[in-house]
Amino acid sequence: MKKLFWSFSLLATLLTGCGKQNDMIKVGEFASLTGKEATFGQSSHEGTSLAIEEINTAGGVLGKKLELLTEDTQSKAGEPATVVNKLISRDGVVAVLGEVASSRSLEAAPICQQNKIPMISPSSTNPKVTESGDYIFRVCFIDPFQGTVMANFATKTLKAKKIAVFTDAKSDYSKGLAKFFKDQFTANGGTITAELDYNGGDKDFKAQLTAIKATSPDGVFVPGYYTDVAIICIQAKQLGLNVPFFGGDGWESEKLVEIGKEAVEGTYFSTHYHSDVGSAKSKSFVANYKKRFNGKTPDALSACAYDSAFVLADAIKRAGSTEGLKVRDALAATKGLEAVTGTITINEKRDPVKAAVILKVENGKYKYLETVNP
Amino acid sequence: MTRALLQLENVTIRFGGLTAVSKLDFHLGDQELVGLIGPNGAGKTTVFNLITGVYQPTEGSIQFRGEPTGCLKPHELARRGIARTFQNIRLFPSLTVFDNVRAALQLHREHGIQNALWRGKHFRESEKSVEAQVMELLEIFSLGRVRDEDATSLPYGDQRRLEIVRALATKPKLLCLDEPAAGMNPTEKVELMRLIRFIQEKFQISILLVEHDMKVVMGICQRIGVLDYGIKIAEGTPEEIQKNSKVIEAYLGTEEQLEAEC
Amino acid sequence: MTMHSGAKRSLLIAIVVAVALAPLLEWIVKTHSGNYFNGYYLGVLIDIAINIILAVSLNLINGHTGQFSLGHAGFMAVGGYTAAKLTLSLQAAVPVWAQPILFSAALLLGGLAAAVIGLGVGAPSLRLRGDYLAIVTLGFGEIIRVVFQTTDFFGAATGLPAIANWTNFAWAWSLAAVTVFVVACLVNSTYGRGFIATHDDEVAASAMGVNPVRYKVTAFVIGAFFAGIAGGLFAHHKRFLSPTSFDFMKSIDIVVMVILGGMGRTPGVIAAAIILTVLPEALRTFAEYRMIVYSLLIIGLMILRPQGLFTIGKGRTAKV
Amino acid sequence: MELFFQQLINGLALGAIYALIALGYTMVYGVLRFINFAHSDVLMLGAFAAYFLAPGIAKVLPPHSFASALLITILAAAICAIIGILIERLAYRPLRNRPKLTVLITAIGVSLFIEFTCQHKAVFRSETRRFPELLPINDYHFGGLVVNSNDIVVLVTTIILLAAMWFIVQHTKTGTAMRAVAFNMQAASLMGIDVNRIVSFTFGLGSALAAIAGILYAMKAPGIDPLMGIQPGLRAFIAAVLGGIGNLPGAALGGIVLGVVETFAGGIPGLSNYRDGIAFAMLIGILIFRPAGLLGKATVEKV
Repeated sequence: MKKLFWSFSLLATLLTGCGKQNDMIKVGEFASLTGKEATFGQSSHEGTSLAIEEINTAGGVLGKKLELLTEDTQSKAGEPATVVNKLISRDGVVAVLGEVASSRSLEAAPICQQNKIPMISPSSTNPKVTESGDYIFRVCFIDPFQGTVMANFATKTLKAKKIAVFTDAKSDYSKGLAKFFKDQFTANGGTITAELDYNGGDKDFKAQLTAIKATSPDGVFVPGYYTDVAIICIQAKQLGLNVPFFGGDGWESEKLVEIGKEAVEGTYFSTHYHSDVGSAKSKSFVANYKKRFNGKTPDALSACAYDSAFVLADAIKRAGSTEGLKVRDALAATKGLEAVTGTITINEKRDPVKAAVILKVENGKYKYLETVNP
Repeated sequence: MTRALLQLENVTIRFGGLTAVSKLDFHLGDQELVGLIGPNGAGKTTVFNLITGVYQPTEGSIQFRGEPTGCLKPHELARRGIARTFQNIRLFPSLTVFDNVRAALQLHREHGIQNALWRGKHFRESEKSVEAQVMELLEIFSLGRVRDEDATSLPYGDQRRLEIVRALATKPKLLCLDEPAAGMNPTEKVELMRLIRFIQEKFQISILLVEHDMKVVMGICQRIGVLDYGIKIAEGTPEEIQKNSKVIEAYLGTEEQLEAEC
Repeated sequence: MTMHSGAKRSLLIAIVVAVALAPLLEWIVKTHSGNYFNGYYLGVLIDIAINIILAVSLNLINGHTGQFSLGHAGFMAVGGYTAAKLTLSLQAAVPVWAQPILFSAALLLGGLAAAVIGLGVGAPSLRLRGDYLAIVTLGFGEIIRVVFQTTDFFGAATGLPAIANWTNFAWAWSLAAVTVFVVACLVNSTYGRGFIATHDDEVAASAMGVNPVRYKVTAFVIGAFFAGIAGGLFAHHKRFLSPTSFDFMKSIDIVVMVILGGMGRTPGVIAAAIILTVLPEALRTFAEYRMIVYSLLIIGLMILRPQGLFTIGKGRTAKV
Repeated sequence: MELFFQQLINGLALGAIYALIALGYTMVYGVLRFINFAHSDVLMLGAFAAYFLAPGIAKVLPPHSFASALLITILAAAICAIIGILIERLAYRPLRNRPKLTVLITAIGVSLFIEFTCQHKAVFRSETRRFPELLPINDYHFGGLVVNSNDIVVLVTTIILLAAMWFIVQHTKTGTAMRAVAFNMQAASLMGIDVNRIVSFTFGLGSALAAIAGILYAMKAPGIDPLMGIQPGLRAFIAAVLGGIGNLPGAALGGIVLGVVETFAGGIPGLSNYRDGIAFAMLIGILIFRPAGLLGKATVEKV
């Protein structure tokens, strides 16, 4: 037991001294800044930081500036619980923003709920996330909606009867999207010819693609992230699998065409917005983001993260307070807010009601095809 | 012939193409002190490893106390009463002198995990008796004063003795000593011979001595077997062996030890 | 030798202190939060206890018995998922007063499930040594993770959310004390010398009547049991389980604790578990440099102090 | 039947890369008896070296030409050889006579260090980058079967390098010295062999192999990131153990077997999501029946 007291005092000396109050409103953010999914976490973090900077330049909220405290989850489970606990109980943040991966949002959610601190997930699409409690919100659409959108797209626009589904077994996002896609597509009278899995980060997909090719589908649905999708499309072309590939918002990044080049030409994906048809807000976001981050084009994750901070600031303004319950109520009452990824209205399940757009890759650019309203 | 304590019949072992021991017949009676000699590479240590269960014979059988050792593992043979030392001393380096001996005593303790965890009266008593037995053994061999030293920090001679003590702690019927005189100076060897005789009398056990050093073997063994290239070339009393022409032949060629020392 | 009854007494004292301290700490967190002690620190204290259980139990396998397991996270996963699944399905049916009973049953069942898997993993250790054993245990750990990742019953890739937060200071530290007690008592007995004899020299141990097979399997089973318990505590502390919690890196983290503490030295391993839990927390401010510093630390320590950071007592032979 | 042969081709192409990486693991293990966990990160560094070299070389030699690809590969291999030698010199040599476990943990530390340093925003960042096309890519169709030019390059390179390694180890003076060091380091040094030089050479060679493997891997899947080495590294390590670690033909065999089995398993719905586990399950299965691997010789401990 001596060890215990020792560690206790060690902890106290190492980590105390952060109780001072100032006239900033502290907002917590947790993201995978390092580790396997660092690239997603960093995109997301850039979006959040840009939003916070813009809000502060515009005078902040309630006469105070926002202070963003970001914690790294290292792309590891087990970390979100610790860092969110830290943000809330040690740093005293008024709200928490995060995370990309649904599994990590699910880990943080009960802690926010228990402490009555509102949490907004920028891009966790699993329906379970906001089911964790009435303090948990999100600003992206959810898997059932996007899955349905893409299934209808396959049936109506692609006129596909037989589709193969290729999922990332490691990703709950991919699994979730695949499930809702299959449900809707079979309901539309289509057949799923093959269901194969890969593990995010794999570099060889030829085994599965060969098996998919053998079932001669009309198209292949790949609900994964662009890092894997680009390689999948390249290897599919090499194998002579020349049917349309399509997926979800995980595809949206300039990296998709940068890596995939001609192999991703003629692919389709659904996402949150397109600056061509978006509001003034979307256009200025893209411009400001490029200015702020050395000409980098924002991806879907940055845009959603930007909106999460924006929705929060709006709610705090309307609440007129940073008190958890009031902010929560204001968040729940969010209606018709013009954001980057569309007009956001929060429904009773604390999910946003907003449209999805479907884009096509053409000449190395994303071309707007259609908007699907919920 | 009365039933022997240890009986090897027609024992052969091959490693790949190499026949290390061939058709060996050998036996050991109760409380007998027998030596096994031979030039380098004659297969002495292999015989040892066969007896103690490290190797299984390719052909033939080994019986200990009338039971075939079959495919018994070394620890099962230890439980039945065969203990050994090693040519290159193999003490437990991370244990103290005391614990080296204690580890060997665990096979006669019937308390297992439950007792070690519950730490009840029975456990305390049993641990106390273990301690007493260990100390008694250590004192006999005058190692009591170094009980808390690291076993491998002892001087060489003491390590040899400790290894014998550890083997005795398993309460064997048969003690096999693998070249105990290796690396000892003449005074130490004389001391060792006294010790081996003492052990045999005090503990009333049989001892099988594999040795390179003629003087030691001739000095204490009642009977000697001679191996050369895995074949037993002679067996008999020290006097008989000394005169055996085959033995002289086997040893000449390699070294002049026989004449020089005897 | 004469302190055996003392061991049991220290265990009791440790448990009483842990149980008594728990409400006090929770009271401080509730009323004085944010000042000098808060929920985050309490959480880290619980993390420490869980890591102590993991490190001390792995030390029985890797340190005392000299096997080389790289799959401890796998056992932890089995325990965690088993316990969480049990409480998730029964917590609604159980009245509040019976929750501790359900929790202890869940932890125990998790431990037992892990022990059964430990038996399976321990079996190859009879034939394999060193690097080969390391890679096989690593493989088992990964297979266990893949199975959880693909089984819908266990939440597959999404994981198991909404687990009750029943792990508190009292549970975590009492069980850490129990683990230390069990491992120390086991090793520091005449029976337990067999673990170390197996570690030091399997051939000699066998010649002295020590059955290396039994000791190795026993070490694996007991080590896995406590890793399973730690998994159950982890599940009810983080309140969420996902297969990625138990990847190869988690096993490595535990191995580093054991080596840093000095193989087979229980006090050192405990100290290492504490430091390696607190240090990354203290380094959070330098998020982007944190893992770089951590890796340099490992390399530096291995070069400068390969026997482990701590040489308190004489480890393996230390009396309880 | 067509499916079967196509999968066989896919499997061989994948297995050849595993084999190449496994060669590096096995060489270092053969000489030093420890697993160099950082091998997979040297592989990544090799790919990044080629990535940064390619634009420069393009100014000298025509891009997509065999000569430029060869030059880039040789330069990247040389850079990685130096890095490998430095790693050994700085991190492993001080531990030469320490327990293997200590060295293993150090190797893990080195691996983490490289990974996290490279992920840092001042170095390579964590994002995925497009790997340039070093050679023109063609698909050759044989009936319904498709063979990619990259796959042929990989197979040919692996065979050449395996033969070269075999020649170096068996028929050169340095190779003899390597075998002597592997057999008994102390005795070798008493025989006048400069052990440090031989170990450095081994690490250099192993790292150069890793770099070449990294480049081939990046050609196959042209998205490179600082963590790209982990997965093929682990698989290749399994392949090396599978074939009998320390044994050069064993590593090649292990790589091919693993690649083929994994590919066939990956093509079966319902089994494809277990792909990560299959390699290990196979390894465990084989080690239980052949504890020293497919081609490894069982060593009997002398009593």
